[in-house]
Amino acid sequence: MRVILKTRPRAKPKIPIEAETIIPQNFLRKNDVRVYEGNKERKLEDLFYITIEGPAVSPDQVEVILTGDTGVIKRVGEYMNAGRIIVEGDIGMHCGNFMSAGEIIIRGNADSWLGREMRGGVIRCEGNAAHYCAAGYRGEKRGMRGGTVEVLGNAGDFAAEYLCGGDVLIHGNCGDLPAVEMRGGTLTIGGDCHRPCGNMTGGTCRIFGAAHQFLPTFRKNGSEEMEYAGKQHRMAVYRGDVANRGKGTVLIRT
Amino acid sequence: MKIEDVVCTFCGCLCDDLVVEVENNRVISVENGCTLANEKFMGDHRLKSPIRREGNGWKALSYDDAIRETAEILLDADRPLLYGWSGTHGEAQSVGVHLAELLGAVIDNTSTVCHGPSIMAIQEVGHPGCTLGQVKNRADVIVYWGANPIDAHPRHMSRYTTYADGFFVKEAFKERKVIVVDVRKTESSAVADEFVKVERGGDYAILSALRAIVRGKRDLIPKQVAGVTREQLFRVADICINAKFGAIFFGLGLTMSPGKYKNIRNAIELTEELNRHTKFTISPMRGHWNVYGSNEVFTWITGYPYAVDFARGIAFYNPGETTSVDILKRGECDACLVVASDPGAHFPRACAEHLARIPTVQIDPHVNATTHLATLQIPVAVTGIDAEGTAYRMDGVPIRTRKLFDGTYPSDFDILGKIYEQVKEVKGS
Amino acid sequence: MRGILNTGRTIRQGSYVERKNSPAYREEAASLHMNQVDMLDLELEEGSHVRVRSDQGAVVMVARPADGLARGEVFVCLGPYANFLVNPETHGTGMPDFKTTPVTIEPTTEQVPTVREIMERYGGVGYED
Amino acid sequence: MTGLLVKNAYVIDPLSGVNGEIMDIAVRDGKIVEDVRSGAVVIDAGGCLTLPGGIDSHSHVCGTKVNFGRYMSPEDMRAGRTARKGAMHVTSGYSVPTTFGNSYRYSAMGYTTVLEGAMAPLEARHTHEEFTATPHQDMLANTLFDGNWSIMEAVRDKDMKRAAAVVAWTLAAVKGFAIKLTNPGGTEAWGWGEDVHSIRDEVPHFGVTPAEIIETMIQANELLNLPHSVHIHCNNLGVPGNYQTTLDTINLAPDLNKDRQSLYLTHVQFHSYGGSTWQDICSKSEDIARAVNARPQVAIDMGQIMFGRTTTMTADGPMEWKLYMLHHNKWSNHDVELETGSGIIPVYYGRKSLVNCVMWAIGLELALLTENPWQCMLATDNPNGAPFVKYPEIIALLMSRKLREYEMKVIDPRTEHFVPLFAIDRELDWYEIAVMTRAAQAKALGITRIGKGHLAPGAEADIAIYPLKPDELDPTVDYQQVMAGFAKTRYTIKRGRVVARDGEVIVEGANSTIWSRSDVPPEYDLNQDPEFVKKFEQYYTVRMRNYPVQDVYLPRGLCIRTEASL
Repeated sequence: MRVILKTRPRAKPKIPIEAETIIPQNFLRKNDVRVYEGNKERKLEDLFYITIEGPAVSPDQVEVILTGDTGVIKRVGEYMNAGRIIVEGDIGMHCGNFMSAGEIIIRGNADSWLGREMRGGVIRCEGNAAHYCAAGYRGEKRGMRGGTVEVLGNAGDFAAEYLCGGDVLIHGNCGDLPAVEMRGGTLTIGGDCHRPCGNMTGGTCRIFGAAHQFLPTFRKNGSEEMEYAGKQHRMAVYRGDVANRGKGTVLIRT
Repeated sequence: MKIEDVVCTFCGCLCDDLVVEVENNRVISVENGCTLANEKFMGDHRLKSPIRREGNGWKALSYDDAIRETAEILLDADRPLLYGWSGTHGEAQSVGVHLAELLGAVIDNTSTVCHGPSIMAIQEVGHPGCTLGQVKNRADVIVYWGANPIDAHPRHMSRYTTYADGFFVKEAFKERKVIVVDVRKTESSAVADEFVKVERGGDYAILSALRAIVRGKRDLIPKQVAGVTREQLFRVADICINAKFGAIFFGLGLTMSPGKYKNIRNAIELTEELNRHTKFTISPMRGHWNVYGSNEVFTWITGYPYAVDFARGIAFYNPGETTSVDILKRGECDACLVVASDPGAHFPRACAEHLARIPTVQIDPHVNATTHLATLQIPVAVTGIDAEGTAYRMDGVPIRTRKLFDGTYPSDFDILGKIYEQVKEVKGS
Repeated sequence: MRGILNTGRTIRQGSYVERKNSPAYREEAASLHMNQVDMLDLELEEGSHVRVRSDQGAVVMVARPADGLARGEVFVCLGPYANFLVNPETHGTGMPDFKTTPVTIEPTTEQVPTVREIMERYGGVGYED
Repeated sequence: MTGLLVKNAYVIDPLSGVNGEIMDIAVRDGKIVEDVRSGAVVIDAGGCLTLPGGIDSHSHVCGTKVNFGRYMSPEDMRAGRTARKGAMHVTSGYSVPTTFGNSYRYSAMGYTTVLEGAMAPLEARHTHEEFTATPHQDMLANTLFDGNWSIMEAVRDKDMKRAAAVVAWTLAAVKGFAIKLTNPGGTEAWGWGEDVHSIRDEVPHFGVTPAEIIETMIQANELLNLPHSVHIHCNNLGVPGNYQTTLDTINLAPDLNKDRQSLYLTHVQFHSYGGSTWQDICSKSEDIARAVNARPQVAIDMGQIMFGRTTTMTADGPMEWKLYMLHHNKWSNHDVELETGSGIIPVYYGRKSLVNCVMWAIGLELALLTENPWQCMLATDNPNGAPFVKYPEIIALLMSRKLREYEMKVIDPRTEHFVPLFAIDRELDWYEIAVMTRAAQAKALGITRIGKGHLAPGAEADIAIYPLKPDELDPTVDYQQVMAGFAKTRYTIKRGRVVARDGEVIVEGANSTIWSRSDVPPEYDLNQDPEFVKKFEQYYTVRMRNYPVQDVYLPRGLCIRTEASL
């Protein structure tokens, strides 16, 4: 089944739409899917032109396609556990939060908290991701725990904060403090970043660009060869953050 | 008439030992107060009546009309923002939160541009703190980090730290060591035994280095970290480790610098590390006299200290998303109620511009920057002068502010209560 | 000249905070504290007017020498003049970079706007009490 | 007000000697009366279990540290979020819910009175503010004296009457209900990062021991004729081998009061550990229960833990630090000048943790081994052992050996070697549960005199009607129904008004705050004591005049006034 959701024009286009209900399983049956526009609850058809093509008997056969002015739609794919969502343009905050399986493809940019506390599945963002890409919830000790987030462009600050498991791959640059509080999993940064891996206690972070203002609390621990984007790179290996228990590994291209 | 033990409603110190003389519904003298307190109590620049913007001018209107119009504006909005709250009493804040839940609004207080990052850090690692008297009576080491109390909290040093004699510290000035960490020299750094001048944006690295030193990893520390020599870092660490009772106070120098709450988190984790060696506490230097109260009230009603979004009926919290600066910057909100604060002066330009674009109602005793941006302003009594109510000091100690005379202005509580009733009438129970 | 703008509280700003439309408040809030060598470089004297520009726009302030500021560092107390220049980006934390705004500073003969005039520039309507 | 008539109620009212009679209960003007005129609103209880409103004699729901638990835990707020609905405000939170969340959930379970276990006097105003926002329960505040400098000085001077005067002044000033000692002496030591490790350790600088503080306070309490006894959280909470400290403490208690215990020991589960390390920790519930059984002058509450996540919060600052060293999650601490301390950390009690399994067993054992249910109250030290919403599950565990066996199969199998629970067959009956959840609390707190905890004419009409028919149910087998039934009343009636139905609160609340005031002779009035005033102004950071909680904070204050025997 293919569900195509095209945004309708809105009187106040900057008011965010809270759309945690946009997940494949909700379209399996003719559910009364509702979203919030600001503090008003709306029927999905009030905000979208909806086209449904073909049948499905399980959520993994459902593909949801979002087009139009989708950049302020929040929580698409939250708690998703099967199927696929394709966003033709940009997507709002919290896309793919807590998702445990399935696939989200974003052709444009993703706003902050992409894949927050994700458990499994795949998110691929072809543009840039804003802050807290693949990060945690406020106050929660564990961020992303499994699955894969891949960003072809850049990511903002606090990428992979509290990363605990799974793989995060940012092909472009990251902002300030990527992998801060990281505990497990792997983060790969194709480009540059600032102050990576503060307070890291576990996991592996690989940086193939420049690591600006690298913190003084990492211990150099040899070097190794590593492949990225079809090329071999010489990587300096560090262990830290010794301000904390220091069990993480950071590899930075030399 | 002289009134003793008056509570000062300026900064988070909430000094409660002022002696104020009142004559004909005016304060005519203030004893024991700092400059800020004197200005606050002696100030007499109130907006006279509610005003409404009409075209390119302003017209006075009645309280009843102003209240009705405010209720209408809020009811019309799809994403109202209720901002401010730190300059009023807890009872009014409480009505504000209930108003927000009724409206499905976002409610946020001034922590958002003050110690919001401290709260975020506390939510990650907790907060080893204490009341200020604990510091006064026990502390032999004081650290001010990114804080300039002489300008922002003028009596902090004399009431609670540097110059405050206590039970176990009989001659504070002699027995206490004071360390100041800042990116620039200030009046406060001038009185320090040890001034640590940090490069801009270097606090996080310094804090990490200090944590590593306290953990016994001195060998790893390079000659210089963010402009501070290794020797000085070792010296500071040793002073802290050898303290009997140490107290860190930090200010906006940490909360507003790059990394924001991660700086505070690092400072808290340093404090926690020091507790493995001795007794250490850490406390934010809260700015507004009742900003901590707004955090407390918000928390017991909604579960969150600030930046609470009721759009979906339930309470949702996520600084960076539900915080005022972000909401205004993105142009999300379509109406704003400002209570007891001045975002026109204290928010970045782009945010203030959005306030001018939407219906903005301000409830405030004074003409301030936001007045010019607003569509409506309702003047109220000043808590601590002609209104009373609960305030929470920067360390969480609740103190009841006094009403010094019966003025003619209604209180924030009165006005908000009436707005709440009108909104409730429309919304059903 | 390029500089980094830091903001913070001052006791004078605090004193006049409830009289934001007063000349005294304007004097404090529109004071750009600078390193003295930087002032010499720009041929500024105490009280000279400067145009301070960031990615958000430009506002005129009054230069004042300050001890304790390194070259390239400037300080303005928190308020509408500083905030004219501050970028609203919060990095997902709710808190703008109030302490690290890159600015350029040049001498000018233009007048320092009042708080009211700044708010009018934002789209407001000035209120005279 | 027209009356209310509850018909066909299966009533258990232990304080009135009623055990399972089908009867009608008449209510007028918020009180139980002999009968009401026709025209009264009639509720047909249909033979359902009807009890006096539940009373929690030890819970942490309001005040500085509770709110800090909320403040620091946005992750806890994600659970239990409900939108505004009817008379109900928005709620958030699971282990530390918002005040309204606590109030609605207690009300759904039929609880109408709750005692906040720890209020620091300096921050009392905060507790009272939250009491007002917990509108469906009458609230009482245990007031902390464990590290009170004036008390310790009086103890050092062996001046019991001065200690009583300090208590009287403080309770009156802060509108507190009873004396709470949390790790007496230990919270002062924690001001220096230290602790006391037995009741005979000396408190740094003050030259007194916890035992001396406890003994003096028990005597002072009776000199003031306060309704409740001293309420103690013993030293060494959570430390393997601490049962000896607890026994030593129990041994300090004289029998001074004919109406109630002379010492109330709270969350005794946390104080009943044998062994010497976390590896060999074992249950000493039998020793503790034996001591309790032999001494009618003490009463305890269980401090049951239940598996899952929760937040621990206590005035016992040093204990929280120790716990933090084990859990490494987040840690808050808040010392209060001249008075006490506090700490908060989130925890997770797991069935895979042997230590946690032993703790779980101990709580149940205490309830099952204490012969007299009036001496052992059901509580989790909410939220320390578990959020109070777990009470129905605990009731079911106490009533059904079958349910316990089921649980014992899924916990760490080694548990059996460390606890006696597996050999205990006792199953509590409805009457005993009614005692342990309201009647014993009313008696222990000394609030039967104001009509709490019973349904005799003249009593407050606080009534809980549960969808449970004792005649048709076998709680030893039908434990699921027991759990479901105690989780949601059919009706919760507070002061004669139906406040909750089938788990939903339907009206705005209007609770009372119950506090104690003991009138002392003028020579014991500390307001007139120059030395007390001088020290106050010197060492506190608030002025003495700004310290007392004003009447405005208790819009419906209910004062129990006594005459001190000084």
